[in-house]
Amino acid sequence: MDSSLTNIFPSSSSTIASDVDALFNFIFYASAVFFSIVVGLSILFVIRYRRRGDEPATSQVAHNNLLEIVWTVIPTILVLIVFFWGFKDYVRLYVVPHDALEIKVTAQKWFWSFDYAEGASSVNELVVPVGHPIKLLMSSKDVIHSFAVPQFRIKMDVLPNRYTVAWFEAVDTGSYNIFCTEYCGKGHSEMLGTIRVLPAEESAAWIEANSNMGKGLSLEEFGAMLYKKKACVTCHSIDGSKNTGPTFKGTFGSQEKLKDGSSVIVDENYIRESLLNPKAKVVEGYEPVMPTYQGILKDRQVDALIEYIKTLK
Amino acid sequence: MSDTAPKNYLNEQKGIKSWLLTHDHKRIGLLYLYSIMTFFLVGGVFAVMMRLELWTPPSDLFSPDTYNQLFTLHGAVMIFLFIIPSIPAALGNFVLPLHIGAKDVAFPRLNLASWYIFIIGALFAVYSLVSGGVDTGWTFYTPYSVTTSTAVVPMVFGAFVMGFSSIFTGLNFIVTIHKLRAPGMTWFRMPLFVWGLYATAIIQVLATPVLGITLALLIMERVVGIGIFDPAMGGDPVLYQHFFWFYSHPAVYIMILPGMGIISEVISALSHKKIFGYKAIAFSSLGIALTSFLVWGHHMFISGQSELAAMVFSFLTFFVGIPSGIKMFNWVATLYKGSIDLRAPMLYALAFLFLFSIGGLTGIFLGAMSVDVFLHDTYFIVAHFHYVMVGGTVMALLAGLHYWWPKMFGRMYSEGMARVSALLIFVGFNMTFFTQFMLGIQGMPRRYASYPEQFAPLHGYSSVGSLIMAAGFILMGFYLFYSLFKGARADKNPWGATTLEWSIASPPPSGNFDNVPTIDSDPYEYKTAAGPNG
Amino acid sequence: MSHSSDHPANLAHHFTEVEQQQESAKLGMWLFLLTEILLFGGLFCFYAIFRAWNPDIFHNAHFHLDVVMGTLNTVVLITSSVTMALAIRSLQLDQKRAALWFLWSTLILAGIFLVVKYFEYAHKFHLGQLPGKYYTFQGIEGTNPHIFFSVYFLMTGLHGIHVIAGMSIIGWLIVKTSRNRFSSQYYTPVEMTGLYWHLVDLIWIFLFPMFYLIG
Amino acid sequence: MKVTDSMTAKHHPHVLPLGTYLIIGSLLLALTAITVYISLFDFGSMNLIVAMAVAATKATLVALYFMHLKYDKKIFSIVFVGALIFLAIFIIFTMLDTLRRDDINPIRIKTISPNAVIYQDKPVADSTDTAGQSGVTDSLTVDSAVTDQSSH
Repeated sequence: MDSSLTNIFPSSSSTIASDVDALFNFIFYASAVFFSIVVGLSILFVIRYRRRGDEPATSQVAHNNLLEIVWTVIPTILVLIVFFWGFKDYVRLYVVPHDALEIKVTAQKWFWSFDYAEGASSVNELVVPVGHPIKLLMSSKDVIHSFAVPQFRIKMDVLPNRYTVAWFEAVDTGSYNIFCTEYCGKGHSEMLGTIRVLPAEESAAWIEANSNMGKGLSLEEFGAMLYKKKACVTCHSIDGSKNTGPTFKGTFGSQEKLKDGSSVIVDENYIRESLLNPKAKVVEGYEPVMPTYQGILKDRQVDALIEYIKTLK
Repeated sequence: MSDTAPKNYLNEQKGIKSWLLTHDHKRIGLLYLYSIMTFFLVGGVFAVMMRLELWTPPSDLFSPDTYNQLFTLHGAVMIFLFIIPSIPAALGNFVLPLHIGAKDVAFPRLNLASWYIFIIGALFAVYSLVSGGVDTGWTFYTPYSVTTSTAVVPMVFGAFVMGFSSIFTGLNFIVTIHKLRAPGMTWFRMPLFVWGLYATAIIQVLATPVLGITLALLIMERVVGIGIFDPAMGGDPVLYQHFFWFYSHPAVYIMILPGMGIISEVISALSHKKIFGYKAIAFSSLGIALTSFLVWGHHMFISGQSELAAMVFSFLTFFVGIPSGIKMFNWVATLYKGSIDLRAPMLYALAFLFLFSIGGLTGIFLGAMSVDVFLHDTYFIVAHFHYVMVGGTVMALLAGLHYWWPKMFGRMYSEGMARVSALLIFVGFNMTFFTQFMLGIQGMPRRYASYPEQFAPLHGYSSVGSLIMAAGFILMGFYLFYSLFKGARADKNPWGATTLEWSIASPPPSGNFDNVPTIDSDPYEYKTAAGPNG
Repeated sequence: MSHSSDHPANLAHHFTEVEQQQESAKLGMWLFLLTEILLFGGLFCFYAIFRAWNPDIFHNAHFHLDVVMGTLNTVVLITSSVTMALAIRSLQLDQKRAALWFLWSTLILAGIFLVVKYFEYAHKFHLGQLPGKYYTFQGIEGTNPHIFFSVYFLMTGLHGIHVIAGMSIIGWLIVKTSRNRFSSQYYTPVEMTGLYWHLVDLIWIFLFPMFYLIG
Repeated sequence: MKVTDSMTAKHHPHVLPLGTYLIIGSLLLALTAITVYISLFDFGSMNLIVAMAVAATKATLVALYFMHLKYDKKIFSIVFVGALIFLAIFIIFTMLDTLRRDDINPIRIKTISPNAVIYQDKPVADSTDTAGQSGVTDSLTVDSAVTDQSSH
């Protein structure tokens, strides 16, 4: 790849990335040639044939069959090449290799959750082994989202009530951003995740560790971890500042006024209900936008979050 | 402004009523012109507000909700209230009958009605704006547009109503071109702007009804939950995208084809040379219009549509690119050995050649399926369509506006200020949007209120560029307004052009032609130094 | 505007001859009909896709439409198309009384169509066979039967709106005809309305088998 | 384009004989009877084709005779047929997608929960929510409930 372009491109970290870039470069250089012809000739003609005084044009030639055929046929051939090339790689992008490791991706406003076959699950953090194809079986719980990783050159819309499929094979270890690229509302630009590509053993260890519910941590520590991992942090601050949702600081034990005019004491039950059925009791001044965590959080995780919130005085 | 001027369409009747009830295509054209300029200003203010927010990574100036409404309203206002009616309804209305030697369009009352329908639609859009705004993006994708609590219905209904305005304009133009050409004006003696408007009108009547039913279905989905687009009701959100793009892709050509027509006029007139490849340009307009209906799925390569459909749409997409390329080459060839007059219309036409080349060529990247997967929904797309819409359509609109300004108002504007403003717009535009190509390649997604730190420098340049561009437009507004009152009186043919409108007074009389002209030659017959047709 | 004295009364200033004006009106009307076809086209597409996805509901639900009423309405609408065509023919022959008679027949037949439609709708409303989320009927097996009624009500409803619009235009034509505004020299509005009315008929010709017969 | 010749000349409309209208009208009614009669028999997938063929024949008659396409200038027929062609493009190209989503990944053609939310809290004869993706359904239910409140 040309060095000047490499500086702009994100790293090509999947098996397909360099093929996509190769086509990009082909189009880029072909376009550069055409652009130079059109703009170069225009500038040349404007300088050369600039009107001075009142003299008429020196030629009224109005067609030239050979020229017109040439400038129709050559672009046609070039775009046909581009079409076949692009189509070939597009099919590769969506035909999943047989030995791929399947991970279920669920998108909802405004986070990603990942479920592994082994039972592990995570939010906004996808850990995969390097050098092994990964199949993403994706669906959304609310509106259309889109799963995009620029370094892997992959992108696929995630639809509600329907599965879509994408896959990749990372060639380098490292961390890569996941962007949601289909507009999905208020938290669209916060709907970021990370893919951590680890050596096979480390990845397997992470999955193993993640399957066992924060063993070895106190409930409070586990809750603090979940606060970040399960994306509570996106909407709820712990320093008292107002965000999409109410802050957690000092909330436990306080009395909150609700949208419907009644009020409620924030206790264990209220927090549990807010996690599992968030639209039931919405605090005044906030929109009922929180997704349900029913099915995402296990009992111990709910307890851990409650313990953690209790500590935020 | 008409103290000493002879009787013309501007001064023959006076008073607000004579404007609001006029059947004169020239006055209706001006009504449209004033309307679209107002909405251009509104859309432009939204754009600058967005760029100010994006100057720095966090969402600090506006809340994400406000930002989402800003880009939605910027898109909706610019597309539905500005670009779609801009060239056809404003300039087209004024110029088309003059171009073909007619006294008016075929249905003058329908013409006025379509302006009123446009205004009614615009009022709904404004109502939606003041009653909470819309945050769906101008594409109203389901199911987001079905579930959001913002005022989607009035905005969608406004777009629905404006669709009828567009349909009636298109219908009127087709009939006018078929039936009202002056004696002797054969199809191949029509100026190329007329061909552009004809191709545009075909798209308007064929595609806009589908937008109408799509938006109606969207309203029904919100109100009754009919279950066609909403997955919660058993529908398919991807189907909405098909319905929407069946109109909205051809609509891109509603926006650009008449602009291409203007460029043909301006380049020929200000080079004082016959247009190169007249028939190729005329037929490529029709070709673009018809093939534009076959390619809508290239907006949906990653939407979850079938791979087969994606392949067919990608293949056909490339064939809609070829005619545009042919036009580019023809315009460059027209410059060859011309006598090129670098006044304001020509500057904008040259800016068009430069910017639209980039806009068109970057379209090839997006037509290529695998590359589109990478670039889709990033700033590359944003940059691409701004190069096409602003670099193409708006530059053509400005070229046409400066070209026909003396005919419209009988006054000249300040050439010096026009050049400064053209330079500011050109530089500012490239600075704003070329950086966005680079952002897109780096992976910056569109419609983000805040963004990771790594994108900050390019966003900064882009925001500065937008202010430079805004300065150019403000300057233009100023000198054009000034020229209405103090500008030098214009000749009837300040450019030495050969099409029919330049053979009558500036501004033209109410009935256009005292005697219907008889045409016996091609539209672009310029004198040559080196002998006849050398 | 200076009109020459021999400029016919119904000729607008920007046309040079009657035929040019008439053909313009006709071309404009046909282009309008084209937009109507594509407007309905979105709903035809809706029908085609959901029928292909869920043939079961279209089959099961169509038994709940009344073929007798549908057939009756088809006959009524076709007859009204004939009377409309004959109204134009009568004007072409300067037979004003016959033209009026035929226009009245068309109007009345259109009214009958709507009355039948009203009974059909009322029955479905009563049963809860309503479109979309208001659907409450229990007796149809299959996936999402409410979608069948969504597309049924949308298509027949949009068609019904066109019938109502056509009726008001025909009413206006009756007034104009009785005031001697039309003759064999000038009957463009009647001819245009005729084209529109035949299109309304034509669309029903497709709706009838799509919903009532094959489901 | 002719100029002033016919300006004063009388306009002579093209009048079809009464019989033509009556014959076409009777044909249309007969075809209606035929299509209703045929629908009493089940031809499987041919039902659609037969019914549409009859409807298309009727439509052609209406267009050719009642709408005068047979006698009028060709341009009107071009407009009419053009509308049908673009309508066909719209439907066929959309179906290229909707019917072929399973080409590469078969799972893509199915919806996760086939029935709409309005059926989910009442018994429906054919409620086959097999995918075990109750999470999706739950959340869809909740969201549409929110819509109900906020959009009124």
